[in-house]
Amino acid sequence: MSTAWAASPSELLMRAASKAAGRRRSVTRRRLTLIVGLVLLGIAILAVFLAPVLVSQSPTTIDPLHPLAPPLTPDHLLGTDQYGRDILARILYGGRIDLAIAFGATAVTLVGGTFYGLIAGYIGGRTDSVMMRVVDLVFAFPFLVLVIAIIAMLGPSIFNMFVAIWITSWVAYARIMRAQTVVAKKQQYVLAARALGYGRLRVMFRHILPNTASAVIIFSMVDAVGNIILAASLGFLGLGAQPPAPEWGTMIADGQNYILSSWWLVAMPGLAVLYIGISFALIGDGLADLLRAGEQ
Amino acid sequence: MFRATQAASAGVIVLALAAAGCGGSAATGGSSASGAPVSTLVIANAVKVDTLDPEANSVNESIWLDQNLYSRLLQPNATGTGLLPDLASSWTIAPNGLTYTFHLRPDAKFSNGSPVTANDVVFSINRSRAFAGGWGFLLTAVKTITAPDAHTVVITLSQPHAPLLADLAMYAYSIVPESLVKAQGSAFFQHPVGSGPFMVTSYNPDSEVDLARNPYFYGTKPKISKVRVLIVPDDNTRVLMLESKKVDIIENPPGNLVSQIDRTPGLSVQLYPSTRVDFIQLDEHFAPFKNLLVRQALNYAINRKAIVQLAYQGHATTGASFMPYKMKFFDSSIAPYPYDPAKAKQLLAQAGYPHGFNTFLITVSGDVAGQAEAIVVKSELAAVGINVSIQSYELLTAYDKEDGGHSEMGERYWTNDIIDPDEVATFGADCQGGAFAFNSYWCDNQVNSLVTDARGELNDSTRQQMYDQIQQAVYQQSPFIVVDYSPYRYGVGDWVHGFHVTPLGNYDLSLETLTVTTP
Amino acid sequence: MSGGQPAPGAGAPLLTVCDLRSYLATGQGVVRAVDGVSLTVHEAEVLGIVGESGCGKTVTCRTIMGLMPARILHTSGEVIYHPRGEQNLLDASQAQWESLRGAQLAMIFQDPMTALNPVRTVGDQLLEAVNAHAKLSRPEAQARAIGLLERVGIPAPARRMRDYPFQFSGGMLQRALIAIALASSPRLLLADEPTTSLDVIIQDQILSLLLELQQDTGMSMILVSHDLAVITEICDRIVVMYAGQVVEEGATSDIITAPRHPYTQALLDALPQAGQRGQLHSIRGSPPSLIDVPDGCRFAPRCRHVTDECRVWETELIAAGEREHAARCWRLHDIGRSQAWQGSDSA
Amino acid sequence: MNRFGSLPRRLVHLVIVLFGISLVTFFLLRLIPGDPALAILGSSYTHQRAVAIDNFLGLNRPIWTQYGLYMDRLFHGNMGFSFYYDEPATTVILQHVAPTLFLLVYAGALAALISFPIGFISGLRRGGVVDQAGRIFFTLSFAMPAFWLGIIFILLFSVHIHAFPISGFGSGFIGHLYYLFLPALTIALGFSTVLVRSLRAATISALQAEFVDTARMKGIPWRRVLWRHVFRIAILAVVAVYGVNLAYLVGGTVLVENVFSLPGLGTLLVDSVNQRDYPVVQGITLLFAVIIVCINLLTDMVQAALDPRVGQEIGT
Repeated sequence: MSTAWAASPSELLMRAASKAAGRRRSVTRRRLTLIVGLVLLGIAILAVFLAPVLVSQSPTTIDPLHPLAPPLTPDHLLGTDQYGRDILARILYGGRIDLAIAFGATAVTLVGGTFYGLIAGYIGGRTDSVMMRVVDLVFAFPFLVLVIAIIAMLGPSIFNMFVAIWITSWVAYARIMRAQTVVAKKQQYVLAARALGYGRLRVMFRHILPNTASAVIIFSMVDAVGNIILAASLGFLGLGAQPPAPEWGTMIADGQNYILSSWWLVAMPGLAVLYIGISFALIGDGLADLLRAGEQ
Repeated sequence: MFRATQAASAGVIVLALAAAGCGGSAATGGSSASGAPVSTLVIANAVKVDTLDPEANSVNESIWLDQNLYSRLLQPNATGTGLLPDLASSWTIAPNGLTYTFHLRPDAKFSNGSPVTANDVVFSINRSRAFAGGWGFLLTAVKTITAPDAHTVVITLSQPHAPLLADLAMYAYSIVPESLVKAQGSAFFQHPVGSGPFMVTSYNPDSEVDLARNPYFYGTKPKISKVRVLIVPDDNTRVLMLESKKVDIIENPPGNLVSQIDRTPGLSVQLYPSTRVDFIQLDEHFAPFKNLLVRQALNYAINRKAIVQLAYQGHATTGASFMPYKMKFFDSSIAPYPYDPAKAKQLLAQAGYPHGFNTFLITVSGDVAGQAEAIVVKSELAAVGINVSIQSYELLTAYDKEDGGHSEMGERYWTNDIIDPDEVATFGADCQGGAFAFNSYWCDNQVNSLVTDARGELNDSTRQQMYDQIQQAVYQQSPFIVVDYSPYRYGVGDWVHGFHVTPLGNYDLSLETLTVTTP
Repeated sequence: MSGGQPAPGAGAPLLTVCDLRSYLATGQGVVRAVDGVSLTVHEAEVLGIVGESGCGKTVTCRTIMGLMPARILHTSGEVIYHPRGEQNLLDASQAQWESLRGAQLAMIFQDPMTALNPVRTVGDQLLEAVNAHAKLSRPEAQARAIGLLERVGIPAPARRMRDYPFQFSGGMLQRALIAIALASSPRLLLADEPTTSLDVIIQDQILSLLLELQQDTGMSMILVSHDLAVITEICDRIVVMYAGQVVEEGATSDIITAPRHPYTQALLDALPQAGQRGQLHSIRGSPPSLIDVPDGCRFAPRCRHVTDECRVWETELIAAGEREHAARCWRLHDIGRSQAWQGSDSA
Repeated sequence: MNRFGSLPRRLVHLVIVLFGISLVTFFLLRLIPGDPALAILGSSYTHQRAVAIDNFLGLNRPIWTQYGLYMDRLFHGNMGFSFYYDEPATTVILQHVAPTLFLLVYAGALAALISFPIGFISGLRRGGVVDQAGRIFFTLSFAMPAFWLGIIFILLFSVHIHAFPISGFGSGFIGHLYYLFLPALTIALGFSTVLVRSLRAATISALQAEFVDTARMKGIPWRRVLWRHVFRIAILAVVAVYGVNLAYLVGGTVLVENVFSLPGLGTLLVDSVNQRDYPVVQGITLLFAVIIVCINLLTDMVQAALDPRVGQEIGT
């Protein structure tokens, strides 16, 4: 399950309370974590798109003669799965789907949730209350029932997995953004902008959004990893990518049945998820330091 | 999907698991058969118990558990091909086959000591017949059930019904005490009183059900005094529990771990022939499947051996007749279609599909064996030009799509509930039988009448010929593709002696004679 | 408000700071915030430290209190608190600092809004100070706290004890902070620009309160401000700081009547006088960067009497009159004492 | 100033949310293909038997009358009869509540136990050993799917070291603590990542706040300043994050429950959805909703208790 990281009003007030000078860590140190994260992610994206060059086997041809071959067998660097398909090929080609999930799913929920939260927070009053009840409803709804229902109705496919994630994950962003907007609304710079007679939209998008976007962006890094693990959970429930399409989550889900006899079926895609998780975490940390330093 | 018997899925850190990769290293020293006798047997089931009410059971594991608690008029024998006396020590059938008289054992008692009377039998059978959506349809031919005295039950029929004895041996017609059930209603089944070899001492359906020996049991007194049935849905967890000797028997270990368990000293995987028939349903609403030549082409295009190898690691038998292979009247002379892609292509051309066609195969997600079968079928049919797209759905969504008459190919399986072939023939061969011949919508009036006649035929040899004809016709017409017969799999410790599962899946007989020693 | 005391109290020296240096590490390089500051505070004396922002006065105060920011790179020199003998406070142990702070030395800060913990009641934080150095029973501590609040002029003190900082105005908060500082009756109170963030009327009330408390308790006080008017009103002696150094010190009357360092003179000229018409005087240029400090006198780039030697020679404090009046300008005597209070020419 | 003045309004919100959820669940379930009769009859499905079952379960009535009946019964606290278990839905759910609630509270406590010290120390000594090690460890534990971590724990601690049981719920409080340690730890590790990070950031900010200097100026020992000022306000920021993530967990324990064979609400929910056991699914959904909304309410209350400034905003 992906986790939400909401910055509460109290943390923001406290941050305003601490007027001390910027931290001692030099700026280059902060940027280092961001750079390392981006480099790792870049390598992953490159490897995924150069998959046909890097590995000759196709990810879907089965080879019943030697299934479950251990890693380092000739021309199967990471071994083969239960149907004799090359695991390295499946990881590289599967990466396309999973990176799409990490970016595609998260981007939509980020944008959707942020706008929703911004509007709810800024308008306030009854509309805010109604909009937040909708958020509470989706939030309180057991995520599993919603996902199973959506995929059962639309049929299991990668796109429908996106839809399931879109429908369930925007709520966290809306909640964070609303909390930020409610606080930002009272800050001087917003009052000043309104005093100058700027339109409501301009105040929201040109003034409040840039100053509050950091928490949401930082959270989206965390959420991106969460979405990949979500794919694993959907694969686990059998609702993930359809066979024979390679996708890390479903590979982990299927691999778990072979965990005691051939551990590499689960380990390899798991490491791929870990790799992406680490790179996103580093980017998240780097961004957090930079954006937070900028905000103080 | 979250199928009861299939494992959950998880990733793993390489280093942490390297040690475990070398198989069950956890087994403690080999145990000699002469270990001290133990009085408790521990079984780990994969699926939770739905209810202990025999008329409402729909989960295999619960059904097999019930058989230990209740007895019936008759019970299937160990090989599943005949019937043994149970509550009815003897029975007589009138020459016209319309009146059956059962003589009950005078010494039969419920686990609370009260005697089992004919009224209990009549009440139990009528109760199950009346249950909405239950098994009443098997006894439509029954006119009256009466209890002239405390130890005699007379059943009269409106027309000859050969499978009657087999029907009465079915779990749904287990005998329950009339007075208690009427008094307690559904609460009775939280701590039921039956006349079987064991009785329930503690019951929580999701984690553990404990049984103890029924002191008043009239049959052979079981050697073990307690049975603990644990519910452990995760396949790997069950295997680990067996390897660390925390349980004596585990149900349905995953196919890929069978060889690993066999390699472990002191453990083995027992394969018990079952009445399960795995087949691929063909819906004749889809034009190509209306054509017999296409259906036969499909039979030749599929390599059943490859499926058995990949899906069941070789532990299954390639399928021929649509009837389960370990039951009465099974026609062993029918041989599975040989794997002959060339012939398949030729048949397709004859049928007017030289370039094949596109179709889709519905599978149940999370069913490991099913996924393997689907992938083999897809690649083999592609070789003959038929492009199959695999659609995997959560269990009931898959069934819903397959039953609604708007599917094309679908992975299904059948299991018997009674040892008589009438049930499988009605569901699989008779299009008016209620299931449209396994949802193929294939209809052959000659076969339909054969099925109805066989139901009323009391002479076994003529009945055998009838069922042979039915099996031949279904084999020729092939309304669906019979793939294989897959056995029950149980992981058993060698310190358990005498555990046996009948083709219908119940193991209550063996529990009466089974012994356990220290691992 | 009446003028400062005519003559500095003749009390014994309470605290001496000798050649204090404090360098900070920042992203751009090492900032020599305090570069050799020496000053002395006598018993019952009000010493004023005045200078533009960034001249090192706050760092000096914090160093005296041992509250240096984490980014301190290097600290040297001596801070002697005479009642505790000749031990250099800079080497004091944690325990020694804790026994000094509150009981002997106390401090109030510039922005009262952020100087109190927002999530704990003012009473709680006051009681914490009261109990820091005294073993009092709960009622005694409560009474003492309420007394302190009354003493600093907060109405309905008993009720206000239960309120939170965000329910106080700026002025009231500063009064509460003063109460906290005086909780263990310290002998020296450092006030780091206590009124800068307050409006003028409240500012005047706080300053007169501080003076009144100082006279009652006889404690010494160091008042730091960039506002010369505030300093001249209250302080007995004045230290003028510029670019991390003391450029002039002396009794208030001497500094006002005969400022000897061009910077002090310019500061006095810049003071607007009641009824003054026409152009206000200001000092051209801006304070030098404390990272690559220029040679010679640090005020040279902005000094009206600058000579070539000024850009080469740097001098120590030179005696410039009675009552230890001194200034850091070797052309001291050439400029002479004639620069009366109403300097004639503009900058 | 009554800080919880807005409680009645929050309760009204709770009722609205619950009504919304019961409406959505009721209709959503019926949109999922496959009906309860299919689940009960399985491979021996015939149309006649299905119709008999539908009549018995009252599924043949028009949908709006079914909804009306359901809401009326719900109003009287009767959630209907489980199709699968042949028992009232409420009893079925109550049998499964204990493991899940116990697991949630246990995981929440473990997460706090793990992340509060580590997060605080990481904030105090930035770049120190605890900070670096914590950062690496928690990034790894976050990127690992929970059920994968669970299997590893079983392999390490149950199979090889025999320290903990493989599955089950145990009996008695101590039994539960012992049996549920591994599952709770599995959940707690993933959960702690977020807590450590936010506590660390909050501690760093708190250390730079001026009121810390005021506190030090009073001469009270540094340890007490840390505890009563720095930790007190830092923990505040974590309360909100803790609440949000705990609420998120409520529906998510099924994966861990399955690996450790815990008969909890999560497993029951998934099984019931598979079985199309409408009454049980609807009951669990409402129960989850109540738990989640209560957790949110509790979080806001704790926050209001700790931070008076937030008190006024509770109403929205």
